[in-house]
Amino acid sequence: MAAETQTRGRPETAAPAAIELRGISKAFGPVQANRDIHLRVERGTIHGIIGENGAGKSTLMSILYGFYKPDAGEILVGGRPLTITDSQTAIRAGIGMVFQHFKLVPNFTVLENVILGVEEGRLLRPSLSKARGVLKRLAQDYELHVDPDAVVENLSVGHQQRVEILKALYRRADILILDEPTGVLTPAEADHLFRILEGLRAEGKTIILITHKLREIMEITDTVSVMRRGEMVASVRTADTSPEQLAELMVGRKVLLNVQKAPARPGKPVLEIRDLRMVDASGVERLRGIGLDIRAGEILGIAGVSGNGQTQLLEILGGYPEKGSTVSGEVRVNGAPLPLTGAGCNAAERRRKGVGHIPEDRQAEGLIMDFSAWENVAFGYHDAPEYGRGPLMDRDAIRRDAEGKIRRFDVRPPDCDLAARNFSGGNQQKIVVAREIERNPDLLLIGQPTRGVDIGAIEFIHKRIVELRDAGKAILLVSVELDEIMSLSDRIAVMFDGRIMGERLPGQTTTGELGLLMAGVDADATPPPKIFPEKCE
Amino acid sequence: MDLNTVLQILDSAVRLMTPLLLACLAGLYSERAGVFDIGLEGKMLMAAFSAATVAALTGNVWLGAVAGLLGALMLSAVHGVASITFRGNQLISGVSINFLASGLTVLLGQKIFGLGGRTPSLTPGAELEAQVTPFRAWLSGITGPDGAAALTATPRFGEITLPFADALRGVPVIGPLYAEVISGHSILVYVAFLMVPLTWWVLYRTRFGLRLRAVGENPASVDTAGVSVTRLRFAAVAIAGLLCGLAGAYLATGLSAGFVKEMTAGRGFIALAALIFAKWRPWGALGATFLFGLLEAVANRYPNLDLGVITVPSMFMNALPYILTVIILAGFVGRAIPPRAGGEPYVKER
Amino acid sequence: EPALIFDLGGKFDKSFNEAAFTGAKRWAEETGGTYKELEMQSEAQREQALRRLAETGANPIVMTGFAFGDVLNQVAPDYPDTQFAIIDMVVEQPNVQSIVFTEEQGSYLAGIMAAQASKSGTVGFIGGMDIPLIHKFECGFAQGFKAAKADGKVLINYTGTTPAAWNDPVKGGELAKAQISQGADVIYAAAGGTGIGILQAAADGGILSIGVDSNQNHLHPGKVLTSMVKRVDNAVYDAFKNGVQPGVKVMDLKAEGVDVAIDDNNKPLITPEMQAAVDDARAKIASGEIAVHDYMTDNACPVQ
Amino acid sequence: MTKMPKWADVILTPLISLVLAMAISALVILAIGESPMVALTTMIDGALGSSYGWGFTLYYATNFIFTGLAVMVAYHASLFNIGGEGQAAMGGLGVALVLLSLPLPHWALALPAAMIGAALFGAAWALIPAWLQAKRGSHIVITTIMFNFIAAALLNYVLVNLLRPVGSMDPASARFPDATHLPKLSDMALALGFEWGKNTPVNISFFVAVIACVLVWLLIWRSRLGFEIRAFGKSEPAALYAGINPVRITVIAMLISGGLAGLMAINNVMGEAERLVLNAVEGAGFIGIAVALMGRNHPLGVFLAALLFGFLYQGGGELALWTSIPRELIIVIQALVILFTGALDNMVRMPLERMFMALRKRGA
Ligand SMILES: Nc1ncnc2c1ncn2[C@@H]1O[C@H](COP(=O)(O)OP(=O)(O)OP(=O)(O)O)[C@@H](O)[C@H]1O
Ligand SMILES: Nc1ncnc2c1ncn2[C@@H]1O[C@H](COP(=O)(O)OP(=O)(O)OP(=O)(O)O)[C@@H](O)[C@H]1O
Ligand SMILES: [Mg+2]
Ligand SMILES: [Mg+2]
Repeated sequence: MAAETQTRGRPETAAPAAIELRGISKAFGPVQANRDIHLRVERGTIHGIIGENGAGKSTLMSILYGFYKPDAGEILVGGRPLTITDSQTAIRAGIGMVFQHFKLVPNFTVLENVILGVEEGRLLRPSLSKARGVLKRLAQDYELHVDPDAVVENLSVGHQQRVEILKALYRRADILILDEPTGVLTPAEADHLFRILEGLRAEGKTIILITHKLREIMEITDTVSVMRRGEMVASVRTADTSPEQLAELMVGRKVLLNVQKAPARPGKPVLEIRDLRMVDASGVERLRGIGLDIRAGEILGIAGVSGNGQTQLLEILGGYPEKGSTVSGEVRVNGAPLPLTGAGCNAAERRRKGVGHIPEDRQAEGLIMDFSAWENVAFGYHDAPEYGRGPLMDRDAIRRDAEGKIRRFDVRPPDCDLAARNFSGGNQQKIVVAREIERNPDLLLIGQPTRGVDIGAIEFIHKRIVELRDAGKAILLVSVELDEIMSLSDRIAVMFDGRIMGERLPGQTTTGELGLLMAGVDADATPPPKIFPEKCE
Repeated sequence: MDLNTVLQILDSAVRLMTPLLLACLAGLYSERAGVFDIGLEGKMLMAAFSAATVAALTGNVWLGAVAGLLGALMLSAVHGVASITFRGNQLISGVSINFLASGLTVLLGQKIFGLGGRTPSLTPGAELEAQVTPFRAWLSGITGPDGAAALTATPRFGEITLPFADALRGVPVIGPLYAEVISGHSILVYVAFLMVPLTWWVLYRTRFGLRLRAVGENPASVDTAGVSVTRLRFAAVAIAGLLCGLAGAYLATGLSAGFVKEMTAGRGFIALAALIFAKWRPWGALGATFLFGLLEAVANRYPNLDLGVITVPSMFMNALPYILTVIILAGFVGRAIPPRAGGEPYVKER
Repeated sequence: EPALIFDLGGKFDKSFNEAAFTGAKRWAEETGGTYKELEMQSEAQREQALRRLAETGANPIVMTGFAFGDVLNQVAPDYPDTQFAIIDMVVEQPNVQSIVFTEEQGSYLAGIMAAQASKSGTVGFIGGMDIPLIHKFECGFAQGFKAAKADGKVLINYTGTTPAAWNDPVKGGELAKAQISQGADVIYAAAGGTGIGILQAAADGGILSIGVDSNQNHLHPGKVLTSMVKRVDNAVYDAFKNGVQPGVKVMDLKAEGVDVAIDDNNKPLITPEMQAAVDDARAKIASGEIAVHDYMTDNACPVQ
Repeated sequence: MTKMPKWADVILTPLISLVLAMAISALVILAIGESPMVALTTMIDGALGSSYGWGFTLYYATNFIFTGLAVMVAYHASLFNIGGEGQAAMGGLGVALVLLSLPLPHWALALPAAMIGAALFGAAWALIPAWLQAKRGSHIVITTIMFNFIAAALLNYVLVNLLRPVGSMDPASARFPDATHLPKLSDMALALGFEWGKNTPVNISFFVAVIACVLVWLLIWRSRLGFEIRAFGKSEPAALYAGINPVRITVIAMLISGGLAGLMAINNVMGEAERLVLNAVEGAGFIGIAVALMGRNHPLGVFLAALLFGFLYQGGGELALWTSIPRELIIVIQALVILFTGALDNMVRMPLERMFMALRKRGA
């Protein structure tokens, strides 16, 4: 397959486009997700699509992949019109897609996931052995290494994504759609992904890349389209545009892409952690003696590849260590020791002690997706005296409060009664951030504050975090986005394998140095080892 | 307790577990595909009724068995349409199927036989003769009277003696075990036991099984692979229907000889419990249903346990299997994680 | 116009409700009269049914089952002009006739026959739910059996503790098989619809069974030793035909209220000795020479 | 931004579903050779046509309200309580023990005491499954099923061997003292000067049930505890994040659920039978599942669904009492009602939604 596409070479200008969409429209009930979309993507190019949360990017791509049926419009693949009724048609037409939310079967092995739907016959054995061979070749060709027998739920997100890409390649996709592939990746993983994408482009494959990160658009795409509120507002050559221009097209106003912040003025220590250790339910040591201090008025950023203990650290500090785990060490907030086990160790107690928490996974932890916005604003603080007297809650008080927060944080739509699940990701995050920041906690724990959030919202959330710091609060920021860590933190600690590898000051380090620390290599140590562990768990 | 007693208890356990096993495997297919099924009870009941009815009307147990399958399949179709096509609540659909079967069987039975919901006994006798005669008369027009008589002479599954059962009886332990426990059951018992490895093989060794398991864990993965979620789930629900059909047919035309209203007596719910117990795995289903069968057989054998000081009342012995189940569940099994997409209709667009 | 109310088991319960139905039917066929009949749907309807029938002028009103006792006690005084008859329970009201059967006596005869027929010396009893009424059967059966075979053994099982216990032929069959494997060669089934499974398993297992309430000999001709018939049909027929006399009416052996059924279906099984033993016992019970203990009097059984 | 107006969803959909269920029922009645028209009028007449019918309908509805609420509360904590049957049976035992052992001089004292007994026994019967689920992960569906059987056995034993008056044939307790008999609604009506529902079992428990609806509504939608129950039911990780203790919520939700199921006993045991009989629950625990699910797990819905089932029960009872139609017909009708209004509701909703969307488009 590789050889065949190699000979095809770069496309002529006269050659038909790999993909052409004409007048695609799609409504979900009353929501017009896509309106009269036209799009042309040339063969052998990488085409970027950007747009705010809910702009309709995923919908458009899902239509192309046969997941949704369009209400109107025409799709041409390789110049020929094609009615894509289901994903099978799309796959046969050479289209592959890596969804924003992976479509993997968590308790299947990598091999099983890869062959699902394209088995060779009624029995599995031949398919599995064939796939094993093909996977080995693909792994070599594209540096896409994953253990074919690993169970997917045990893989890191980065590796899960590789499985998704392998699935597409295994199905001989010529046109590869990636929906926000880097949202869950570390910078190094993202770089690796881009190298793979470049390799694919060189082979003549066509790639459509959805992302919220303008840096990525500028770095890798040949052309870029901007969507806003279901419409395609621009399609330009990347070389002819700039991040600022794209941001403005996306949001419809000027956006500050860099965080503006004054130097920190740290006060007394708020959080002190000494020799924190944690062994999880299956006996694996996840934290191996963490020591950290955060002072009032400073942001400590924790960088690291996900899966190195950040989640456990946040959960312990938040008051809900994993069930069945054992925790030891000492944690003080404002000088008072926090119980790490037993009855006093619970999230409600922490909140009373002034510890706020924006969790890593807003949909699974931070919000109850079926609850309305106002209920989510009270979530976690539902015991607060101002939310009611005695056992009953005062709905009006909560709603008033929620309306204020929603207004101040510009949550859209500003509808208190809408269920959390009906807000876009960025706005969901704003609800969580509003709830936690406006409580004015002495210590705020933040996990991945802007994962999958569009730039308008990122700008806003960052500004609020800095404001809280300037109000003299201590902030622990965990993020896999090095850019975010670098621009927000006053100090940076790097976590690897349950340990703090080192601390750096943002002005005095580089992403390169941090990247090495994140891989468990001290800056002075000799040859950098492989950045990607074969298996993360 | 001597060997003979043990063998007899095991023998009884095998019979008692068979309907549970079939129903449990039925639930396994359905729930592994993401469709919860608390309607096992109803489907079994319907199958028992249709099997007994047709066997009584034709004198042919095979026709009865086919009718049993169809009866259960019909309710499966209802479940499928409600919970797959129209994305209804699977629990409600299951509950309604149980009610439907419980009412329809008696209603139809009364209409057909006028015996208060009972079917005639499937043993040769005047009661049965009266029912079979018209069919036999009709049949003899096609096959001649002798053929008709032969075709209408087995209204009920007999017991099969496996080869060498008697020859081996002399061999210590193995011999009696083979002759007493393994040999001498209705064919449906053997079918049920064969279903276990077969189910394992289908689930883990075939394309269909792979897709089936996938659709119960993450239907979107199957959908994006271009395979129809709806079709897979319907297939699974249909298989569940067939297995319930076998279970019902065994109850009415194997274990007993005819249908009595409500004769499933909660076995569908016990099968459901066994399924959870088995953590949705075929060999686990075998183990779990065997345990239930064994507990019941033991309680049957020792109805009034005399402990010297006190005699354990019969009510307690009757409840013993249930009490032990709770204890075992509390002590040994731990958390059973159901198929992730179970109970949820697959909705792409809201 | 007389009326008949069936208990929750329904008129086709293969048991005493059905027997009552038979009696009413016979009355209707013989006299050409009509009667009202009701099947209970729920506990709460008992009172409703009684009152409604009384108010529509039905008389006498016959009801089957001890469960009516409590309600009848409340309702009867409100309708002094209506005559009631209740089967299986004593209700002391001036306009109520209580019809009770001496199941223990019939069961005693069944026990005698079982002892005669049993070669192994072990027989079985399978009851539906473990309730006093069924113990009455059990105890009478055991007494008869022990009287004829003092060293014999009676195996006892009850099917369950929920109403399903009366409708579980599969479990009944399995219990019968368990008893057969313990050596029982005659099994007495007092378990409603469950009994069908017991009789079946006994027939399949090549042993004898004893039916209950109605004559069930015909179910497996030549394989059902006898049936302990409780002539509820006669009681209903009587009440319909001759009206109701307040007080307690004991339908005992003497009054032919209970008996063991012998007909063409089980004739071949009845040996002359057996017949003689039964006749002898029957005469002695009638004369009072043998007093069969009634479990209900002290909740205990003299033999085990 | 909804597809159709709320009133259509709440009223039109179930109504059309109900009509469909009735239409199929009519076909079934035709199939067994009876007249659907006669059946329908008998049912409506028998259940709603007189104060007498209403008396029974409301009596059954009271049972179903309690068990429906029980299933509903557990459901909000994402616990499927199939054990209502056993819990209600044990509630009956609680009522019997209280009323037979305490010399209570007046019903006004007896009612609260019996309610406490009923709720305590019902809750206790739910406690073990709850605790096992929370602590040991034993699946609550299995354990509650098992506990139904165990309750039946226990009650069988207690009634036959302990509570049965000596010499009584009936495995039932003695009658409760006259002073503890609950006022029937018919008595209350008489006191107010008119005759209503004479000789029907509906009693003051009906009002207790209505109050229970309101209290459960307050609990689930207005209280902090209810907030925690719902949050836990929607997402356990989120509950942990918010400091909600899963063990505590599981146990509390099941205690409330079991207590509500147990409370049913004040209606059937204390209010109607005035003694404890075997199988007093008569399947109301299972009907509760259907009632809760059909009532969309909202107290108002539960109330309405309970009324519907009360109607079906009473109407069906009348049907079986006074016509030659077997009583099982009513089970079939119940099944169809559950099926169409509960599981096949989308079959009606989808076309309705399309219709309303089209109407809106035209309007816009
Ligand atoms: N399955 C669905 N059912 C109903 N509405 C949907 C569905 N998927 C998307 N929508 C609606 O369509 C709109 C477009 O959603 P889409 O997911 O395409 O946005 P997006 O551009 O991918 O956003 P994001 O950047 O957050 O991924 C949203 O506003 C949403 O309300
Ligand atoms: N299946 C669906 N049904 C209804 N609405 C949906 C569905 N899927 C997505 N949406 C809507 O689409 C919008 C965008 O959702 P989406 O899941 O794309 O969020 P997101 O911004 O991508 O968040 P994240 O990237 O963190 O997952 C939201 O308004 C959401 O309610
Ligand atoms: Mg998207
Ligand atoms: Mg997104």
